[in-house]
Amino acid sequence: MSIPSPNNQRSRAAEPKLIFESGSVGRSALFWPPEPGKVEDVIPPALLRDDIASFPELGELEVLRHFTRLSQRNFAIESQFYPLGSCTMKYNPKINEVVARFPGFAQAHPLAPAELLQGALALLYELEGMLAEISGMEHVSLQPSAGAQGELTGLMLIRACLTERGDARQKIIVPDTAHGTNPASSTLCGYDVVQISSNEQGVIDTAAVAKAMDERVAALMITNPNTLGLFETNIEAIAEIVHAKGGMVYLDGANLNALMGIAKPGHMGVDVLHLNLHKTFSTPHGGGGPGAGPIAVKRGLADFLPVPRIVKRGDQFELQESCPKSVGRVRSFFGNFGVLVRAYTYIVSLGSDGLEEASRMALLNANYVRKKLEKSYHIAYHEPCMHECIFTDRMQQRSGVSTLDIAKRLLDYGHHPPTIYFPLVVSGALMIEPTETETPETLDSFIDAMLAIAAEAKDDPDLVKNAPYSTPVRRLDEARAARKPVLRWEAPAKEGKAKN
Amino acid sequence: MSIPSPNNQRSRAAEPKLIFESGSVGRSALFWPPEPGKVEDVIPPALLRDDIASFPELGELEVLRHFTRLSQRNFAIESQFYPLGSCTMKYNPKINEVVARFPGFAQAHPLAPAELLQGALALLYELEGMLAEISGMEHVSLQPSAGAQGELTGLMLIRACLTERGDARQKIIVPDTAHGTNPASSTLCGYDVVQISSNEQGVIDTAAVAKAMDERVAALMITNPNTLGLFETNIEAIAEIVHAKGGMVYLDGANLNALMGIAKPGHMGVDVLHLNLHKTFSTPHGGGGPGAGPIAVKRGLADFLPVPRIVKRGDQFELQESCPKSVGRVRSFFGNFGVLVRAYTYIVSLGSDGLEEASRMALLNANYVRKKLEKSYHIAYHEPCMHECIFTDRMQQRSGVSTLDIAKRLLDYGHHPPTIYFPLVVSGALMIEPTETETPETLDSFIDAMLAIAAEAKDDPDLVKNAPYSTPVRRLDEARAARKPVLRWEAPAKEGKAKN
Amino acid sequence: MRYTPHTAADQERMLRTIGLDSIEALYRHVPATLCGRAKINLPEGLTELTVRKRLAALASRNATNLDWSLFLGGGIYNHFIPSAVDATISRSEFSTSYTPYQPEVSQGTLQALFEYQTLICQLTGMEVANAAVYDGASAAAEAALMSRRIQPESRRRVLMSRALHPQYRAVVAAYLQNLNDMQLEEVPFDASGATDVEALSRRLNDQSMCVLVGYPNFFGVIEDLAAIKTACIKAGAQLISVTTEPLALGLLKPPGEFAVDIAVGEGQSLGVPMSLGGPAFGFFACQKKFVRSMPGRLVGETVDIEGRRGFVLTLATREQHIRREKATSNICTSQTLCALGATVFMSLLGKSGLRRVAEVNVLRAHDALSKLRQCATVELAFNGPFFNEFVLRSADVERLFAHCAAKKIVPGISLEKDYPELRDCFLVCVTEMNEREEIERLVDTLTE
Amino acid sequence: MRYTPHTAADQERMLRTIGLDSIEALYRHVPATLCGRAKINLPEGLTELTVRKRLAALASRNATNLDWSLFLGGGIYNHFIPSAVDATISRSEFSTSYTPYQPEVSQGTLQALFEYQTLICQLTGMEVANAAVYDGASAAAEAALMSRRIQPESRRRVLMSRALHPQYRAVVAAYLQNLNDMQLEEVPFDASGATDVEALSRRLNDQSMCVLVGYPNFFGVIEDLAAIKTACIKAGAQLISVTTEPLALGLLKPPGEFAVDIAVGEGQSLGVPMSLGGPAFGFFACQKKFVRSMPGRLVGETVDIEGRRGFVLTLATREQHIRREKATSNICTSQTLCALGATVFMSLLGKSGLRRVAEVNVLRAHDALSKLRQCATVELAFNGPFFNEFVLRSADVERLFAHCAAKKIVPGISLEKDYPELRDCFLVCVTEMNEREEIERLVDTLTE
Ligand SMILES: Cc1ncc(COP(=O)(O)O)c(C=O)c1O
Ligand SMILES: Cc1ncc(COP(=O)(O)O)c(C=O)c1O
Repeated sequence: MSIPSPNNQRSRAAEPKLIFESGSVGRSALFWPPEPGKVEDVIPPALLRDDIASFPELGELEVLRHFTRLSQRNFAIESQFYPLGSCTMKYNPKINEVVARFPGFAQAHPLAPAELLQGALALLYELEGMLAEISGMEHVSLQPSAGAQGELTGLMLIRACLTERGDARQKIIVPDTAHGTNPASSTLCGYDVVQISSNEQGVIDTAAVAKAMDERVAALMITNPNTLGLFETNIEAIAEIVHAKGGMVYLDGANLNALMGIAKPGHMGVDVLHLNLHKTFSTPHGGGGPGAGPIAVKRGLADFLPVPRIVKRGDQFELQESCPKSVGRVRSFFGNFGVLVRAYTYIVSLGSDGLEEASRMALLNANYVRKKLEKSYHIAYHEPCMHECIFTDRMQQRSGVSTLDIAKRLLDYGHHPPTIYFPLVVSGALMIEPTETETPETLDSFIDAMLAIAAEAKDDPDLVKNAPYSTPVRRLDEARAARKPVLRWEAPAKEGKAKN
Repeated sequence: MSIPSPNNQRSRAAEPKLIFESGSVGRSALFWPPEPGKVEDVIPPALLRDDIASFPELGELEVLRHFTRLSQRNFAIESQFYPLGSCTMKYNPKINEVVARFPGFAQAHPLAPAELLQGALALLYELEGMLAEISGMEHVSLQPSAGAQGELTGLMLIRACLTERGDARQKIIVPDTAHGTNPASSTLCGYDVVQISSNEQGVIDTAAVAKAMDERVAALMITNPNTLGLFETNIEAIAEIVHAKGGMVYLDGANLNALMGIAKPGHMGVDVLHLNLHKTFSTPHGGGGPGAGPIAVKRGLADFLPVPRIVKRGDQFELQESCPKSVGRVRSFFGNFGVLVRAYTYIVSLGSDGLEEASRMALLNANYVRKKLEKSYHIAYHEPCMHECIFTDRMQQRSGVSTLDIAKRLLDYGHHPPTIYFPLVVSGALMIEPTETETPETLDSFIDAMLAIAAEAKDDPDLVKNAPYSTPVRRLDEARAARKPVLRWEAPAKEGKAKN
Repeated sequence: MRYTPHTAADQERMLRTIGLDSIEALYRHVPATLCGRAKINLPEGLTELTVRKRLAALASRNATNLDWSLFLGGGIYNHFIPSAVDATISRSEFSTSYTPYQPEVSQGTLQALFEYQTLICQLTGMEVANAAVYDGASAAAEAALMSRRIQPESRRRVLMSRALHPQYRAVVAAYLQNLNDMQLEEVPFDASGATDVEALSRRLNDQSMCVLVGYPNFFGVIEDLAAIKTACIKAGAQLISVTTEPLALGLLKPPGEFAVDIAVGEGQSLGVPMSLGGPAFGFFACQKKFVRSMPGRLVGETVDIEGRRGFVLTLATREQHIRREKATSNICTSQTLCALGATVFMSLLGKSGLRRVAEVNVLRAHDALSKLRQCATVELAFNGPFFNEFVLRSADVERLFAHCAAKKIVPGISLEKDYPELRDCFLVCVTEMNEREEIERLVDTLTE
Repeated sequence: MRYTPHTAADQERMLRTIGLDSIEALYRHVPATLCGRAKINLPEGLTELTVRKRLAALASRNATNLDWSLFLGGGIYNHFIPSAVDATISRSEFSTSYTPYQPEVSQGTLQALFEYQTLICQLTGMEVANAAVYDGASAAAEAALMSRRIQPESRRRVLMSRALHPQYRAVVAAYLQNLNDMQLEEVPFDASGATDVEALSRRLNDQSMCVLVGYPNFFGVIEDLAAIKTACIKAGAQLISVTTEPLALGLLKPPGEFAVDIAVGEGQSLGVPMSLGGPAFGFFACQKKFVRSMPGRLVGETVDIEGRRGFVLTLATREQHIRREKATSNICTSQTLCALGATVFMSLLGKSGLRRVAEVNVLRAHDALSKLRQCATVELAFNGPFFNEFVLRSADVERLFAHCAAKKIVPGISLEKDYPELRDCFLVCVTEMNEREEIERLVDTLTE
C-alpha cells in the first residue's frame, strides 16, 4: 500500500473566508416587512446615503456558521489552561452570565426615572460598599470602564484635590515594574512621569522613594503585589514618605486577587486605588473587554468622585448629580453595568470566606508551579511569590531558545502561554498566574509540558524555535503587518462582493 | 536548520480523559450547606446505600472544560454542512431555543391543574391544528416522542380500529425501501411484515401492492417521498387498492420537508401518518434526540387517539382523559413538550408562505447537487428527485474505493458525509439531503469536494481508503467494539479513581 | 421569518444548471390532483420580534414555582439545576449534531454517552446501561418486552404493582396489548403504601414472566425490593424496578444491590427542566448477561488505526436499521441531549453533592410532614418509609385545594382520578427547592 | 459558592511539595500590621439557587419595555437584537479568552475584529477604524486628544456644539481639564435644533484645534456636516463627528462623505443590550493619514510562515504596553465582546436589513410626531430634520410625566437638568420596538 504523501493527508477544509467574501447580493438574515410610508417624504433625500458598498449579505445560518467556526480558532479559559500573568484568568461562573441577562438588568434604560431603576441602583450601591470593605477604603465609584480608566480617574481626583489645596503639582512617581497603563495614565492626566527602579529583591525600597519624592510630586503609583508577583513589603513606610511631602499614594489594585483576607490596601496608607473586576471578580475578559475599573478612595477624596453619586434616602436610592468638587464624568451613564452585575453576583456567591479562600488558593497554585519549575527555568527573583511567579529564558537561551519560542511550543501542548516579556525589568520574562480555580492536576500537566519543552530546548532546539505546528495558523509575520498595515478588507473590484 | 521530525510536530495536547479519570477525592461543584437533621432518624439506615464508588468528584471549571473540549470533537450543523439523507439537517433557529427556555414553558409542571397551564395547552391545541392543516389530515396527537413511536402509535390505532370492526388482521405491507423503523414498529405492534419490492423506477407500482394485498393485511406502510428521494407517483391508486380490501394506508411522513405546499398526504388516501418535528420543523437533533413524532389521522380514527386529548371549551382548554376507544398512552405526560414549543415557534415564524418556500428550496438544492455530481458518481435512479438524491460508489469501486471511503475522505474536506448504505436496495448508497437552509455556495464547496474525491479515487485510491487524516481520531475498530463490548468505564483498582 | 438564503438570482442560476425554467418544474411529476390543492392555509410568516412576544404571552399563562408554591411531584420533580448544565448542552456542537453515525467526527457525543452509561450503572448499581430511551414509562414497557425476549414462551404473565405510576402502567398496558400472548395483572398495595408482597407471592407462578414495581413507588414509598426479589426468584420471574425519582438513588440502596434483572426509570430529576414533562429521558440498565436483548443504542470503547482510544455505537445488530422487523426495539431517535445534560449534572454534583441534595429532599419532606401532621384537616395515608413524597388524606380535598389556590399554593396531586379508592387523598412532594417559608405557608393555609 | 477545587488533601500535597506547613506560611512576609486586620467583613457565601433568587428580586425592581412603554433614547436605544447575536457571543471561546496576545490561538477574535474594523469603515464611510474603545463619550474625548497630537501647539481651542450629548460634553471636559494648554468652548444651537453654523464660524480661528458635533445630535436633529466642514476647513480646524445612534448611518450620508477628520460614536444600537448604558462600545474611525496617531488597538492582516492568511494586533508602538508614558492613549482592556456582538448584528442585518430597520425608525418616529402634534398639550420644539428622536415642548412637563407614569408610560427624557433654557421640553424617542398601539396609547394619554 502506497504511503499517502503527508501533504495530501492534511485537512482539505477551506480556510475561513472573511464575512465580506461570502454571501450573495440581496441576501439578509433580517425578516421585517416594509413600513408604510416613504422615508423621502419625511427626510430630505439629499441627506440620505446610497447602499453601503460591499456590506455583508448573508443568511442566518451562514452568519452563525461563520462565527462558530471562527470561535473554534480561539483558546479560552473554558477549553484551555490560560495562566496569563497579571491577567487573573480565573473561571467565569455561568450563573453570572445567566443573571446579567435577566431582562430587568439587560433591558434597563439608564435615563429612566430613578424610581423605575431601584433594583439596579440598589445593586450599585451595595457593590460600592462591598468593594470598599474588601479593599479597606471608604468610598467607591463604579464608573470607570476598565483599569486604565480607573487610573486616569484616580489621578484626576488627586489632581483636583491638590489643586484645591493650591497646587496640582507636576510629577507622578512610577516604578519600573509598573504596568504600561500607569505611566500612560499619568501623562493623560497632565503629569510628568518619574520612573524609579525596584531593588534586587524586586521591590521598591524607601530610599528610592525618598530620593525621588519632593513637593513637585503629586503622587506615587504603586502596584501591590507588584507585577513581579512580589509583595511590596515597604509600602507602609513608603506611604509615610510620600505623605510627609504632601503627596498621595495611588495603588494599582489589578493584583487584588493576591490580597483578599491577607492585606487590605486601605491599611497600607493608600489614598486612591482602582480594582479590575474582570480579574479579581471573575467577569469574563471577552477577548479584550468589557471590564470594569472601579476606584476606591479615603474619605478626604470623596467629594471629588465622578458624578452621578448614588445616595440612599430612607429605602429609596437617588442620583446626586451636582457635586461641585467632582472631577465630572469619565464616561457615559453608570459604567459597564452588566460587568458590575457579574461582579456583584460573584461577591455574594463567595462571601467573605469564599473570597479569602480564593486568594489563599491563588497563592498556593502560584507557589506550587514556581517550586516545580525552579530547577528547569531560571527564576527571576527568589523572594516568596504571591499569586504569580516569574521565570526567564536564561537557561534555554544557551541553546538559542527564547521565551517566545517556549510560549509558541506550549501551544502544541494545548496550554495557553504565560504573559511574556513583561515586566520589562526582567529580560525574557515568563509570568505565570495560574489563579485559584485551577486544579493541581491541571497545574501538573502544564508543569509537565514546561519540563518537556525545557528538554526539547536542549535536545532539539529547532523543534521549539519553529513551533507551533498544531495551531490553525503558524507563526505570523508581525513585521509585515506593521510595515504596510492592512487594517480593513477592501472590495477587489468595483462593488466586487466575492461570489464564490 | 534541521527539519523537525513530523512526529514531534504533532500536537502534544493530552488526549481527553474520561470524567472518571479526572478529579480528586472529596471534590464537588455543588455548594449546599448541610440541612438540619439526620437522614438516619427518618429513614431506616438499612435502606441507605454507601457512597457511589468512583462517581465523579470534580470542580465546576473542570467539568465545564471537560465537556467543552468534548464538544469540540463533534461536527454539527452550525459548524459544518451536514447533508445526511433522510435526516433533514436544516438550520435550527436560535429564537426557538430562546423561547423554549422561557420559565413559563421550561418550568411548567405537567400535573398542575389545567387552569394553571392554559398557555401550554393553548400552544399544544394550536399546534395540533397547524400540523393537521399542513398534512391535510383531520386530527393530531402530539404525544409520540419520535418518529418510531409515532409509527407504533399509528399502527396501534389501526389495530384498535380494525379490532373494533371485528378483526385486527395479521400483516403489514412494507416496501423494501422503507426505513428500518417501519418493519420494527410493525412487529412491535404484533403484526407480521410482508415486504414488497420497489420497481426499476424506485417506486411501488400498483401491481406489487395488488399482489400482496388481501383480507389479512391490516395496512400498507408507505413513505412519500420515499427514502430514494422519489415521489410515489402511484400512491392514490395504491391507496384505493388497499382500501378496497379493507386495509388502511399508513404514511411515514419523515420526508414531509419535500411536500409542503406541493402535495398533502391527506389527499393521497392516507389514513394515518407521523411527522418528524426534528426534521421538517427545525428542532435540533441533539446528537440523537430529543425529537417529536406526532401522528395525524382521518376523522374515522380520531376516537382511538392516545389520551389525554386537549379540548377547548369556550376559551378554556381542558384535558379529556376518558376516551373509551383510545389506545391509551405511549408515554408519560404530553410528549416532548419542549420540542413541540420549538416546532410551534418555527411554524408561526415561517407561516404558510415560508413553509412552502422551504420545501421548494429543499427540492432546488437537492436537484442542483444531483445535476452537478451526476457525471462523477453513478446515479441510482434517473427519475427527478425531490428533497434528496442518491448516488452509489459503482464508478469508484473500479479502483476499489467504497462509499465508506468516500464518506471518510469527505471529513478531511470539512463536510459531514451523506447517509451511507441506506436505503438497502441501493448497494453502496450515498444519500444526500442538503436541505433548504444551505446556500448554493455551500453546495458548491461540497460538490467541489466530492469531485476532488472522485479524482483522488482514480489517481491515489489508497489516499481515500485510509482517510480520514485530520479528525480527532482516525478510523475506529468497530469489529473489536462489538466482539468484546466495553460499555462502561471500570475503576482500575478498588475504588481506584485515577489521580493523574 | 425565512431561513432559506436563496435570492432570486441564486434560484435562476441553479435552475439554469439543472436545466429547468421554474421551481414548479422540479415537481412536475407530482400528480396535479395533489399539487392543485396543496396550498397551506395558515397565517403568513412573522418577524422574530413578533414571534418572541407571542410566545412570551403564551408562556406567561402558565403558573410556575416563580409565582406559585407547587408541591408537585408524581414523576416530574422541581430540582435545582446548576447554570453550567444548560451552558453545556446549548453548545451547538452538541445540540445541532445528528446521531453519531460517523464516529470520527462525533467523539464528543460518543464519549459523553459512554460516560452517561457508566454513571447510570453506578447510580443503579447495574452492570450495563444503554444510551437512554424516550422516558421512564416507555422504558418500563421496553423492559417488559425485553423480559419477553429472555423468558421462555411459557412465561407471558406480567405482574405490575398498583403502586407503580398510573401513567407508566397505562403505557406498559398499551405496549403489551398488541401482543396476543401477553397477559397483564395488577398487584395491590398494602397499608404502608408499598406493594403487597403477600399478594404478589400468591399471584406468582410458573407462567410469570416479570414483575414491575416502583422504587420509590408512586406514593413516594420505598419498596422492599429484597422481599420482592426473593418472591420472584422462587417463581422464576424477572424483577424490573422502575424509578421515577432517580435522585433517591443518591441515598437509597440501588436496585442492583437487590439483584433486579432490569432497572429502568425517568431521568428528568437529574438536571433536566420539568418542561411540562418532556423532553427528558428514560434510563435503562440491566445485568450484563442480557445485554444483547437490550433495546436502544449502546456506545462502546475501541481504538482507532493509530491505537488512540475512541468510542462507537456498537451491538447495532439489535437495532431496527440493521435487523428491521427482528430488532429488539423500533427506537431510533432517542433523547441524547437530555442524557448529556444529566451527565453534566451528575458530574457537577458528584459523589458528595448528589448525596447532599438527596438528603436535603428527605429531610425537608419529613420536616414538612411532621409540621403538616399538626393540621387537623389532614392525616398521613400510608406509613411506609418515603423519600420526598407522601400521601395525605383529607375530608374534603376539593375544598382544601380551592382554599390553597386562593393563596397561590398547589398542595399536591389529587389521587381521585387514578385511584378511586384514594378519592380523599393527595400526593405531596417536597424538594430542596421548597423553601422552609413556603412549607410554613402551606401549613398555615391548611390549618386556617 | 466555591470555585476553588482544592480538597484538604490537595492542599497538603501541594504544601508538602512547596516545603511549607501551612497556607498562612505562603504570605509570612506580609507585615503583621496588615495581615492582622485583613479579615473581610461581609456575609458568608450563598448557594447558586439563593444567589439567583436574590438577583432576580433586584432585577424585578427595574422597569423595562416588557411592562412599560418607554420612549427613551438619549444615547441608549431599544432596538431589536436577533437571538443569533447572543448565541454567538456566549460561546466561551469568545467570552472567556483574553486580549489576543497569542495570535496563533486567537484567530477567532482577531478575524472578527478585522471584520468589525471594516464594517465600521463601511458604516461611517471612513478609511480606518480601531478595534473599539470604551464608549461613545470617551471616544469623543479620545478624538479630541488625537486632534491634539495632530494639530500644531498653536491650536489648542476645542469647539463643542451645545447640541452634543450633555454627558459626552462632560466627559470631553473632564479629559481635557487635566491638560493645561487646552481650552474648551461651547457653540450654541439654533431654532432648528442644529448647531448654529453662523456662531460656529464666528468662533473659529487660527487657534481652533477641532470642532465636535453630534450626528445626529442630542435632539435627534441631523446636523449640516457639509456646512460645518466648510467652516472648519476655512479655519484649519479638524472636524470630529460624534454619533450616538449609529443605526442612523444605515440611512444617512456617512460622516466620511463630508470628509470629517475623525468619526466616533456609541455602538450600543448595533446589537448590544441597553443594560443601563453599559457595557457597549465606542467606535473610532478616521482618515488613513492619521492612523499612527490613533488610540486603541488595531488588527491587521498578515500571513504565517506557510503563507496562510492570518490576523495580528499591529501598530502596537502607539500603545501603553510598549510606549508607556508616550502612548497615544492609556487604554488597555477595551470592549471587544460587545464589538463582536455588533459585528454579528451587522452581518445578520446586512446591507438591506440595516437600511430597513433604519427606515422603520424614521417612519415610526415621524408618524408618532404627526399624531402627537394633534395633542394640544405638546408642540414640536425644533424644526430640523431628525432620525428617530425629537423634542417636544409642554406647559407642565412634570404634570405630564406624572400623568403618563400612572399609565406605565415614560414619554421621554426631561431636558430641564441639562438644558435650563429647555426647562419645558423633553426628548422623545421612537424605534422599531415601539408598536403602533404603544404610540396611540401615548397620544391618548397626552390628549386626555
Ligand atoms: C497591573 C495592571 N495594571 C493595570 C492594568 C490595566 O487594566 P485594564 O486592562 O483593565 O485597563 C492591568 C491589566 O492588564 C494590569 O495587569
Ligand atoms: C424515513 C424515516 N422514517 C422513520 C424514521 C424514524 O424517526 P425517528 O428517528 O424520529 O424515530 C426516520 C428517521 O431517521 C426516517 O428517516
